Amino acid sequence: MQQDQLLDLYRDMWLIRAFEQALEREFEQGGVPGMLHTGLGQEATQAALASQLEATDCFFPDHRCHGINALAQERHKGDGERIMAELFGKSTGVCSGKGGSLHSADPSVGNYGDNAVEGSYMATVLGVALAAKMRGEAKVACAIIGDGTVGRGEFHESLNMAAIWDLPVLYACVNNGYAIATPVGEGHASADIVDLARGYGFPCEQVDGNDIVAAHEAVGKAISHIRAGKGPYFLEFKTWRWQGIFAGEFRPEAEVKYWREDHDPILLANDALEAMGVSQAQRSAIESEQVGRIEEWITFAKESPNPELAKATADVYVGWEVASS
Amino acid sequence: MQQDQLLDLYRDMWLIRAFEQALEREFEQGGVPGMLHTGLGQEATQAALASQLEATDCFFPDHRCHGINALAQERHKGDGERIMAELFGKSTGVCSGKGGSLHSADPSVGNYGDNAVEGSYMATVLGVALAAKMRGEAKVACAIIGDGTVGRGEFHESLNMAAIWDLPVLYACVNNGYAIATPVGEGHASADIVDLARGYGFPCEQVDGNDIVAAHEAVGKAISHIRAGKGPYFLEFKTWRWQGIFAGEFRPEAEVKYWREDHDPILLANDALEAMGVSQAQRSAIESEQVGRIEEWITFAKESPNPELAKATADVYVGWEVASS
Amino acid sequence: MSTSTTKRTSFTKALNDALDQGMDRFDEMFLIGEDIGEMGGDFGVTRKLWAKYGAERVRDTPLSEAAIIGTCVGASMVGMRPVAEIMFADFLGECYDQIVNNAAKLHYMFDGQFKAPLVIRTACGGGFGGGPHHSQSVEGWFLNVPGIVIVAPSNPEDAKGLLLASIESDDPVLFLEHKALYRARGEVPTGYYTTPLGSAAIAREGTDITVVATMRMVPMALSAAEALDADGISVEVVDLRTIRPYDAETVLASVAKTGRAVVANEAPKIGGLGAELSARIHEECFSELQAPVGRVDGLDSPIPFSVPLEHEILPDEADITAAIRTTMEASR
Amino acid sequence: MSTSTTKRTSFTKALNDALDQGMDRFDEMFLIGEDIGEMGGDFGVTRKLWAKYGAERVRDTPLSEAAIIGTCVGASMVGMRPVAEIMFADFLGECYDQIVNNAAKLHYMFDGQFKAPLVIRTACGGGFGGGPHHSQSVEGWFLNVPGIVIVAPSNPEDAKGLLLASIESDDPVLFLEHKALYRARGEVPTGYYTTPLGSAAIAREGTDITVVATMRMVPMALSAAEALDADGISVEVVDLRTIRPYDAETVLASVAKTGRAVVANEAPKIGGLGAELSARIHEECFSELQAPVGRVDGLDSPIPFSVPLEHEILPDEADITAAIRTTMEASR
Ligand SMILES: Cc1ncc(C[n+]2csc(CCOP(=O)(O)OP(=O)(O)O)c2C)c(N)n1
Ligand SMILES: Cc1ncc(C[n+]2csc(CCOP(=O)(O)OP(=O)(O)O)c2C)c(N)n1
Ligand SMILES: [Mg+2]
Ligand SMILES: [Mg+2]
Repeated sequence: MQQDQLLDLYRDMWLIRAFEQALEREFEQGGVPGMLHTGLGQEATQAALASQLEATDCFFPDHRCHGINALAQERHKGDGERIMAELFGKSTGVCSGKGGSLHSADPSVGNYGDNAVEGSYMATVLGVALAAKMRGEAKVACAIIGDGTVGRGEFHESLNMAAIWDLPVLYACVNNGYAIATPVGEGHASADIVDLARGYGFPCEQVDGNDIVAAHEAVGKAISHIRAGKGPYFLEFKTWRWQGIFAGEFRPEAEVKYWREDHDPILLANDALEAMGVSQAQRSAIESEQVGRIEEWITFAKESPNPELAKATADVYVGWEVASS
Repeated sequence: MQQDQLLDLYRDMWLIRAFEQALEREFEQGGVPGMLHTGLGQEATQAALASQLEATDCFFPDHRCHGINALAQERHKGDGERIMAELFGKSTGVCSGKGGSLHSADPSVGNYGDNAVEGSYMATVLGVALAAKMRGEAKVACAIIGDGTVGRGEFHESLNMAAIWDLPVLYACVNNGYAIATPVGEGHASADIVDLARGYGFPCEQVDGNDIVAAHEAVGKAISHIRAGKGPYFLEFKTWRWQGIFAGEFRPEAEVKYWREDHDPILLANDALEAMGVSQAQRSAIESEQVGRIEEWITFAKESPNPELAKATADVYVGWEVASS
Repeated sequence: MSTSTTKRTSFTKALNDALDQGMDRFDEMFLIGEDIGEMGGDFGVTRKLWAKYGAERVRDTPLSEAAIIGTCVGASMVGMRPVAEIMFADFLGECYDQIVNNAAKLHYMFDGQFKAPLVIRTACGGGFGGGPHHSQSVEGWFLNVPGIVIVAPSNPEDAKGLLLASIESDDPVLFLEHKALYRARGEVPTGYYTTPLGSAAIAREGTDITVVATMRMVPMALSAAEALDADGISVEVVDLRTIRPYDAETVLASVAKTGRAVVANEAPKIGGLGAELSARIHEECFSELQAPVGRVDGLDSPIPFSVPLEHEILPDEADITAAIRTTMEASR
Repeated sequence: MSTSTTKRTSFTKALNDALDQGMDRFDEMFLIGEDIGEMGGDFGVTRKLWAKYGAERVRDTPLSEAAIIGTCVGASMVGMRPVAEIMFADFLGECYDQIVNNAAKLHYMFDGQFKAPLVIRTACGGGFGGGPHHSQSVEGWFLNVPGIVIVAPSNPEDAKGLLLASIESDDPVLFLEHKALYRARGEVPTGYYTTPLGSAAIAREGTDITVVATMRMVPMALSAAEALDADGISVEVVDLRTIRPYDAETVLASVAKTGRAVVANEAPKIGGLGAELSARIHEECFSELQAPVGRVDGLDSPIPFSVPLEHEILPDEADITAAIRTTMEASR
């Protein structure tokens, strides 16, 4: 990978990290309503996807994809702060605060929205892909699913249908080792999700989701395959999430140390950049730049107004008004 | 296989054939309400299963399993005619006529009932198996599913859960080549269902479902495996159903000829018996005996009374009465 | 409704015509479901469309109800107009999440950025010995779900017009086809026309009592009304046609006129459509009402296989007649 | 209820005690759900039970809602008493078929040969910014389904007694736990006791008007009643406790006494529980009623993430108070 490209991805990863860390802080201070799941630790996987999906593609983010959502917004429209505002439930958010963390969408940047019934979009993605195929568009339709979400029956229905119809679907499985507190190997017949996907007969690949270079390359390969009209592709990213459960950290110390210290995606990229001769100062500048930008987004979100109350019953139906009392 | 055993199975297969043929006739004459799906052509698979599942085991029959249901009833309680009566909706039926073709059950012979939402019992079977495991019973819990039914998401949820919990489940997939009129290879990523099942890591095997010797042996092997506490087993029986669709026969002539003439399970068994020296007369006697018995069952069913009207609202709840008007 | 020529047509063929004319008119429309292609569907509603429009637009699927509806949702998010067939309404449980949490909510939760202009056609209702999993009336499963439109025709002309209106609708539509009506015949305009969603029809005018009915209960109510005419009871029959959002205006105007009402619906009574209509009528016509609103529904039970038992469970013309008489007699 | 000593206990802990005492008493009982084991469940209701009863009887599962309920159905068919946790009620769409077509029907369709003594516990309701998929009131999804029991406690004492009664019940129970009530505290008997299913409670006596409420609407109704006392309006509050089959007798007796009623339920109005109760009350208390039954419900909308918008959608004490006043004023 060229230095420029790696620097871009490094910048993207820092955007995610800064976003999620600031968000966690604000959440703890009570400014962010509802629940919060962060993508901390998964920045490389997210940046690899976000940097290669075009605005005309489609992705269904999962509950940890604030980072992907923000990057897509930033890259295609320059308004990543609207993802932050959505998380604060504000009128300036991408869904005017009606969706929140679990339902942020903006189709103009390819973001088709999370569905907090995790994994239901494994079925939905088929329709976007089918429409693209029927219309002869070279669109990639991507479903981002956690390892735990693979437990859903829709996994089978979706992979099977994508296979028989040769649909342009990219399954991006983010295997961070756990579903809440359940280890992937206890929840599934195999800790390697690709083992469950192989039977459908399309390419399945595992990649180190914390190695931005490897992850980026794998995504590129998968997207080329799909755009060439060769049908679905399954990618499993091995990664790890920093966030524990509400009770705190539940994973073995050595495991925590490995992932947070020895195999942190940003530190790994940092090392790679250093090896390429990018100076510490330059790297730090990227970090500060992104941290600073995110603080502006936080301010923007906080200062934005709540949606007008009339919004509450708007858009229940297209063809009917719903009474507001 | 010993001659005696093959003769028993031959008798079983004839019971199914006679049952279904008489039933088809009665259905056409308007005496059987609702819909009808027959197991004609699948007698070897059905006999192989029915002859080896004990009354203390459990099976969930599918919509073509009148034959299995009747054999189980006959073998364990000697009252196969109650399956026929159920199909006529009569009070003497195993469910007093409340279940019919698609919901005949009698747990005392191991028949846990079809669920006409095809495949939902792929989930239900887990519970019976889990209970057996928790109680230390050597029960086999068997789900009989068509190839088409494999499309259901529950296929994945069930196989995955059976695998992680090492449950005593026998998946008996009756691959008769079609779901209604959809060829198995068009409905699924693979025409060989075992390809979809292998990822879960327990034994999967394909067998000629029209070869009673092979089918019987495969079932025996699977049951031994399960009874030995070694966890789930997946069997795919390659077979073919005689019944077309409501519009009639839709499959290529050569295919029809192959399955109905060259590879009919009863003719195959007939040949095997002949090779063992069983006379034509002896074989014909079995046929007439079973045909005769089934005609008695038909008479029994026809002459049985309808359920009393008070049954209509009985047993909605265990703990409450439901008003009958 | 159009002024085109009409033709005597079955309910099934009227639906088939609607699909045909819709497919012809809307490039974004496609059909999807189990064996709807060459076979033409379990009830023949899609017959010949595969041959005419091809396997891409008349798309057979495996038994994957969640994926079928998921596919419709996704396709409709990008502007397609999918029409799914779920063979029996009883199987909607398999795709309940996709309908309730996805189709019904996405226009709202994503702040109007997506629409879900999909139609889910499905065969519902009992009366043919189909047993507990092939006979249910499922409108009650979706009645409390904002965002979904529920359409329920009672005759061939409406079936066609309402289906075309459903295809045109930008909201997700659950389109209920009562199995006992498939063979009903009537005059149906041959051209393209739509019958407005959310609008009830006065199927018969009357002055003494209003019967609000859906699907198969409409012909039963009409027949009951004819018979009661001889006894000097003048029955107005309102065919609700759209169950959600329903046409309260027409219903309430009729009851305001007659001062009495019976609601007739095939599903079990408790928590059913009859409850909603009864509550609404009582709320809004409290002072006009001369007797409490009568409810005619199925008994609170699954539907048994045995035909005589099924007959016990499901409401019929005699039940409607009895409810009308009771309501007339109870009037203050 | 037992006469044992009581202790001030949270709703969550009362449920936890019920599960603990049930597990202790019934060998056939087991718990199943996502992260209910070592973690103790998303809301902590199963806390410490994994340590006490082991992983066999307190069983973690993957995200496979259909398989979770399927497992419960199968296990209950052979006499086990499974208690499932579906983390959020919104996810019941995933296992709707198993509940409606399997659990609710099997006792009936197999002619009494099987029972389904299972309990599905689930966290429902809004008010915490959970957004459209973590805030729904789902009783309306199941109200029209014969064979299912729906239980909905409003306070810690009932929560424990009703959960133990649900575990003892031979019918399948959908047990609704309103998230906003988890932290509610109250005196709870420490021993084993059951609170009967199908039986409403008079939460407060009054003479002018009856408010029938469920779950979180009960404390709101009580608070409204207290405030209205000052204005000389005496409000009787009926806590329905079991939503299906519901205790019509208690409800109707109360309304017969007061002559006025308001029904309060958090779910959307159309086709909701309020409709059923309103219809029933009108039918049976027609001549006693001095005004139409008031309905207090959520607006006909999904639930938005934004807290102020959510507040617009969900009913609250002020809405109950307003409905009581309107009903009082409308009285003839
Ligand atoms: C259908 C469904 N079941 C359960 C949940 C509750 N839930 C939210 S996230 C989660 C764990 C998901 O695990 P995984 O897919 O591995 O994602 P991760 O949080 O590890 O990134 C669960 C059980 C849900 N949202 N949807
Ligand atoms: C969930 C569900 N979807 C659809 C149907 C309607 N249906 C009944 S049988 C059948 C085909 C099943 O095919 P297969 O499993 O291969 O069984 P076969 O009839 O070939 O033996 C279908 C689609 C059903 N009963 N349940
Ligand atoms: Mg995970
Ligand atoms: Mg088949």
